[in-house]
Amino acid sequence: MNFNDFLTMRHELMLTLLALVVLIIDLNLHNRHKHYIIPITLGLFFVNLLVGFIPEGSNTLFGGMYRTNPLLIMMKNILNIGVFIILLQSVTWLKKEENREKISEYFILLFSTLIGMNFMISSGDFLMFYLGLELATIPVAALAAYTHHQTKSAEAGIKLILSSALSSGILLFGISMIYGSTGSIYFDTITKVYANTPLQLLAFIFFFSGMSFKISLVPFHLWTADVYEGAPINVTSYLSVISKGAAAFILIIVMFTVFSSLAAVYKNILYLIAVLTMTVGNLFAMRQKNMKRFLAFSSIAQAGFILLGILGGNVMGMTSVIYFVLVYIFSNLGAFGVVSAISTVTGKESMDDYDGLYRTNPKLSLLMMLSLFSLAGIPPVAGFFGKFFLFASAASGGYYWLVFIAVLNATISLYYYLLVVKAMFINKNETPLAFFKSDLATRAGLLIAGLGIFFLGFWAKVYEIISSLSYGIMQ
Amino acid sequence: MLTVGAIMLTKDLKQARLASAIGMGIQLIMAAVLIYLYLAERSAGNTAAMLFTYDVVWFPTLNIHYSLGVDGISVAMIGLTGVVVFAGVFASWQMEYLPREFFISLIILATGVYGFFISLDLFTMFLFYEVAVIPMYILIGIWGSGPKEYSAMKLTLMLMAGSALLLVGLLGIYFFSNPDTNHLTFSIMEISKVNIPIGMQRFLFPFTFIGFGILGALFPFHTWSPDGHASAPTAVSMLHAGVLMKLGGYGAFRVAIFLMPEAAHEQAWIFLILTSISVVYGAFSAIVQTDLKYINAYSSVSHCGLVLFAVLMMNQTAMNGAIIQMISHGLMTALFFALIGMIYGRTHTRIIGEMGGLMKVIPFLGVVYVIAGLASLGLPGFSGFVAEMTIFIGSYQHTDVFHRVITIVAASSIVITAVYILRVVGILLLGPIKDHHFLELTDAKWYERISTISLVLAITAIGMAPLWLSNMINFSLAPIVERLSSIQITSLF
Amino acid sequence: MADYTYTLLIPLIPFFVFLLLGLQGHKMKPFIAGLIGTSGLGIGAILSYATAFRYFVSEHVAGTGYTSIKAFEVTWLHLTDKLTINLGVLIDPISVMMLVVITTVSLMVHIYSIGYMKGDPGFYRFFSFLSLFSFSMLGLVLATNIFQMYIFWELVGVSSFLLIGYYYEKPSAVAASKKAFIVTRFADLGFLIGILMLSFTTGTFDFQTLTNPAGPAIASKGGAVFMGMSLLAWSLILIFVGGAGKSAMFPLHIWLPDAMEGPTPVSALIHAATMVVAGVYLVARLFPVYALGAPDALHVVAWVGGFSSIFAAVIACTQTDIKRILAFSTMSQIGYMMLSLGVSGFGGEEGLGFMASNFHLFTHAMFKALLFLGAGAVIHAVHTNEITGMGGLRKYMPFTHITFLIACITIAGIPPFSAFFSKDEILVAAFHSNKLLFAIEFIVAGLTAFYMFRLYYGIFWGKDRHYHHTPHEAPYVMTVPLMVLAFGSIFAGFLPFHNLVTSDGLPLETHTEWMIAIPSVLIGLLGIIIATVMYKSETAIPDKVAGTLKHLYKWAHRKFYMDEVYLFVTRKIIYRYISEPIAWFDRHIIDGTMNGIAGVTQYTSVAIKEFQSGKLQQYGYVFISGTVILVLIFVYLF
Amino acid sequence: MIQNIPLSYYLVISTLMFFIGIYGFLTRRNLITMLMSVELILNSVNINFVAFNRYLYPQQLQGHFFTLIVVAVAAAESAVAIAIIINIYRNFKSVDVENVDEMKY
Repeated sequence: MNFNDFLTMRHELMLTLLALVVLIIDLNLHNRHKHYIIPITLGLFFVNLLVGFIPEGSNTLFGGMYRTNPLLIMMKNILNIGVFIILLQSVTWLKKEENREKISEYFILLFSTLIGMNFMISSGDFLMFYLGLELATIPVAALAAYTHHQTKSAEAGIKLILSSALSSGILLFGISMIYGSTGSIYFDTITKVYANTPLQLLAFIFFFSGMSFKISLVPFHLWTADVYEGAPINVTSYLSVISKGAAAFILIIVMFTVFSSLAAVYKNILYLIAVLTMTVGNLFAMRQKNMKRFLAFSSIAQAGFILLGILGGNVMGMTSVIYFVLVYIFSNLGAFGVVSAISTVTGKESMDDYDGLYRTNPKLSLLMMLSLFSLAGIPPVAGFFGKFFLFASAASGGYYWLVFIAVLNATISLYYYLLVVKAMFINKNETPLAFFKSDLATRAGLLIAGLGIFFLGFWAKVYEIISSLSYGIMQ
Repeated sequence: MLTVGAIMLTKDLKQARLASAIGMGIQLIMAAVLIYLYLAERSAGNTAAMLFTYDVVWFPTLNIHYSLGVDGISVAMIGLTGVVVFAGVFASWQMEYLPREFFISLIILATGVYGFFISLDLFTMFLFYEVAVIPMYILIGIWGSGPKEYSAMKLTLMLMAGSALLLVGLLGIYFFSNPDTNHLTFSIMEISKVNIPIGMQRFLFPFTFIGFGILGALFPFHTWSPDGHASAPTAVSMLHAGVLMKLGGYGAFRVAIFLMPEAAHEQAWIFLILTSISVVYGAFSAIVQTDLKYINAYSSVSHCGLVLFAVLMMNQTAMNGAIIQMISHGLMTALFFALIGMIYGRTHTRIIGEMGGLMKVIPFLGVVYVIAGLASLGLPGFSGFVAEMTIFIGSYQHTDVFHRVITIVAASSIVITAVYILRVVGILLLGPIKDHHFLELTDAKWYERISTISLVLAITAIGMAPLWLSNMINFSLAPIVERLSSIQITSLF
Repeated sequence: MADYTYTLLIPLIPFFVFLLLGLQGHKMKPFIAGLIGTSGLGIGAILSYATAFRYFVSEHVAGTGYTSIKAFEVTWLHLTDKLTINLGVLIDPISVMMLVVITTVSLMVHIYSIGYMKGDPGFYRFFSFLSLFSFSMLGLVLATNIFQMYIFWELVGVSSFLLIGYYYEKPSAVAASKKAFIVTRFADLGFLIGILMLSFTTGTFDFQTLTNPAGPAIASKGGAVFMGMSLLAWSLILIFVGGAGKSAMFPLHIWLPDAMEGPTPVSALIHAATMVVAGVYLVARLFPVYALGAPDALHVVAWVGGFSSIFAAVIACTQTDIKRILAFSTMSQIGYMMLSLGVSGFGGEEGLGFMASNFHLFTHAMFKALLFLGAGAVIHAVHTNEITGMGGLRKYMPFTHITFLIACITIAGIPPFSAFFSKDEILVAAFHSNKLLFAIEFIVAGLTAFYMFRLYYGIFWGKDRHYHHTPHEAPYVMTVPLMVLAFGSIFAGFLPFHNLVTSDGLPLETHTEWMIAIPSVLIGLLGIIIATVMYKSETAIPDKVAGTLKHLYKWAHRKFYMDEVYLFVTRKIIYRYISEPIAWFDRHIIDGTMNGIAGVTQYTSVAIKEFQSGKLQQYGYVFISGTVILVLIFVYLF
Repeated sequence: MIQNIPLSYYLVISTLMFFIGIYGFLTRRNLITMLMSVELILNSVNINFVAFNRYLYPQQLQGHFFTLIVVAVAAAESAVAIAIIINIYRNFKSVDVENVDEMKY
């Protein structure tokens, strides 16, 4: 393994190293000084983030099991940014007395899952893919059950681990059938021989179900809300943003490369699932009072929108999905950041607690509003552009009615996002949450999210870069 | 030279009401200067379709531009917006609850509207459209009255549903904007040079038209309007009815009809029926309302129906009338809402039955209300007359009998309008004073006078000397009409 | 061609006066305001007389016809290549005649009002409205095209609305003004549609083009036929509907009696002399089109006029409010004019009716204004409108009495007073055209004399009533206009109208047909005698007559229940059965649908919540079923 | 000897195991049993891989490796799952899946 290979795998290797460093520091620190881990880790992760941006061409390792190219690196960088924001936002929470001994656990588990996702993104065959998938899932279950004295957290953990085990089983069964019918687990080989036979369709559907579980598409989404609600808030935001984003990346890669020969068929599936996901997600989100659960369902609906981009099936679709995920990361982290800040300080997570928030915490309210507008796709914030491009790509495939349904769903989603806005700005409350000042890290995290929400849309360069990279892949 | 957008961005930073007043004053002057410059350019013989264009490539891969420019029509609309926003700021001078936020939202709303009118790119247009819609929710929800949350939600959702339709239409147009070379574009001017396949037009036109139509209170998608207007605070009602609803009419002809003329010709009759229902139906509904704002809201439904009606007539005169009607109705209805707000601020009721004889105690507002009423029922000397007459004459010049008959139907609204306007004036202002508390009311304050007088001036100016406006619009309409008339009309019936 | 551009000033001066008084009037002393208003009109009157003199006499080349001259014109609005709305001044015999009528009566009314309105808090407002009205009316008569006419037509309507509702604190005045405006507005809709159709068929608004006998309007003979009449005829009928509304022809007359709620000078000016004859003027203006293009339409005019005149005359006999009696009398007289136009032909001898109509318009303006102003003086003195509250006033108000008597004699058609000449020519024209119409008019002439003298005796004869204070003669500022108008009533008949105002501009030979004149005078006298017998001193005869003709009397007294019919239509049908259901429909069906969509969404949202049961195994079920369903659909479908 | 057993036999077995696993997952109330059912599913996959590899593509080893990795991952998964189940037991005093439904709707 030479230096070039190191560069190629730098995301994964750096993270592994980081996890190890955290572990070692943790072992050597006295219990009282555990919180020093936080700034150190943050700093190191920031380095990792920067290193991730070193330009690097395409390359393959391990005989094609691992591959990389600028687009994939881009995806990883996007995830890194998201994780960095999450880390910033979780500082306050980690500093709490109850978590003192588990700080390093949090980091290590988080980094492990990120490694898993990176491997998954870079996978060149199903074996690597499966490894990455499990690496990305199992630690998250542990994270979900992080606050082990809370029943909800434990419930979230068991629901996640068992459902995901089931879904992995089904996914694996699909892979086994693919292997059986094609004789290979390498993406490149499979792409060439995959056909529209019933067995292979069956295999695809099994595989797709497993993947749908990851990005929580209806009807494979049911775990989402419970897990999101039960898990600690920062883990929830990680799940909803990073896990989902990574899964969306993989799905689009797999769909566009491995199963491209099935496009005619899977588009029908996607159509159906997209409509279901958007609608059901929205319908559930409408009634929620718990902010985490609310955002969970909203993120389900958002996943439905992602499918629109995949349906487009061209460069534009790919670009728009990646772009949307990027925007989505910022928007959702903005929202989750606010929920997290409030929840950490006051322990309140219900929408009713947000009544009159604007009077006491105007900045948080404004950021929350921007984030929600971004999620709803309202200009001038970035979400509008993200959604618009998704719709455009679906329309480019001729799916006008689907676009129509999607925009209607966006309207419904606007309804419940506005409910939160209403709570914060309009509802009167005798005893609104008291004013509080977040610490530096949280504020930095929120600020980055806010800036991202605001400027990503106007800054067309981002879209152009993604587009040019996608163009290379699709050729 | 023209970057209204840039000015508005800097203005967003200003916060106090004074700043927004000054800002909007500057904006108004800008609009006036713009109109002047525009006319100067035209008289200097510049015949380009769009003037003062400003074009930056935004998303090169999708060929999305940030493209601005004005023609006579948008200049006129900007003038309207300038006046209404200016008056709106003064009308809400005494906003007590969260004034800074109020003015910021108001300005964002205005930004959206300005942007919409000067956009030459469908993407930018859509963007500004949505920018204009969303602050409404906040404005109505926070500063409104009555069932404000319900109304705000209804308004926002219905308009967003409209934009759903619209988005489909726009995307469709985009993907068929240049089928041969695969070099797609959002630019209105470029799309107008190609012919979108007729099959697609048939599919996309209803989307686009209804999408804009919802904003223009097209029957049966108008119900957001009465509730929304009734609940909104004064300035918002003014801006909303005065300007925002005009986005619908403007978009309907600039996008729907201009870009898809064949389908427009084919399907016009359906929408003509709907709009003429709007016109008559809105007026009839207004007769029995008891809340001042509802009366005016239904009247807006009726008047805006007339705008869409005229747009669909698709001849130069009627469309010209439609644009004048937009401006005229914008001014009048803004004036109405301003007055209603002022009266409500004094009497604390909007139910006409509870008021009476106000002319005696607040003569200034009373007189202005009468003027507004007379303007609204189309009295010569005010802008409403010019607009309506242009529409009716233009529509009646149609060679098709159906169009002429339906013109008569629409024209009958002028009587109904007179009925409800006079009913209100009679009950509200005239007659004996109902409540002795009213005797203590004070007449308009200076800022209220500024607000109303600026609107009255605009209304009478157009009403007295409409020719320059009409000519300005006509010039810019000519290419549109030319495109429309170049289409082979295939069997209307 | 003489330059008449200065005539532009005639309407503009009142307009500026209106602006001045409207904006600054509240700061002026009332008298100053009145003076400004009056002098504005005074200048207008002088200019009008000068114009009339120049047009008819000094600039006129003897032996040629009177041509119409466009003194001034600007484009106001450009509609299509052919259609533009222009504003301008058209000088021709009828417009010049109307100028004289309007400025004279208006000036008199202005002067009179200074006295009549003394002490009223809205003095300046009153004068500014009067000026506005004068401006609009002058603009109307000077219109060069039908659209300008429509513009001013509307303005006249609104100034009438403002003036009727002048006492805006009085609910009845408010209701009356509303009624007047809405009814005329409804008629105006007809006018507007008529204009639309006319402009569509002819492609022009311009009067000169329209009325040119060789022009496209007349030559086309009206294009397509709809329900037995050409479109041109229909458009003319619709235009006539507009005129009928303004001129209070049956069945659009209901606003006129109520309009008497306005101050009396207003009634004199607007609802007697000027505005209400606008309909006549309109038809006269378009007369060549009617006569040559669509005689069918002209028949409608004639019959509506005839019916209105007898209808109103019958009602007038039974009313007790002196202003309402005069109002119905006005309606009846305008019916005359309409009929006269209706029976007329174009050009030469045929055009007698046209001439007679305008002649009568002129004389009627004088005597009817006089009657109203006189009635105003009476009301001013006794503070009531009811004839039953008056009597024996001749002792207290000698000037008023004399002038009123002159006016009554004039309207009764007794020679040599002016109305004898004009009415006689109308009867002649009717006689030559349609015997039935002639008969109607003949009876109306008798009825007119009867009810006018009934009024006269009721006011000035009979017993004194209980007055709050002794009635006294009006001040000179009020009586002088009476005398001026009385002078006009007496001598206007000697104007050589047949030379001046004819349908084709050429002089017309008239001669009194004694076979018609004598009976008409006789029936007038008969009416006077009957009235004298019945009302000179209080007798029981009127009650007896009323008793014998009980039903007719009751019907006529209730104005044939026209108000009730209208109330039924507006209140019940429009309000209750159209507007309210529409509003209900809007709130419940349309809005309900929109809310229903939201409701269904909410409902679905609740209905499907069981899927999210919190049970891990159910999640598994759904997961597996989802996969299975996908498999079923896609493996076996594709 | 192995040649005498056709591939389909293995496949039938593995499919049966797969569905038994699913059945178990859906019906067993005990969390541990559910976990075991999942292991059944994974093992059915393993059988599939091995069988396919041995019968259809004997010249390569992809299937075998896959199986090994799946086994390893399954072990890790079970470890975490059991840890969480213990946690559940502490909180709920039960390992019955029916009780774990605090969050719903």
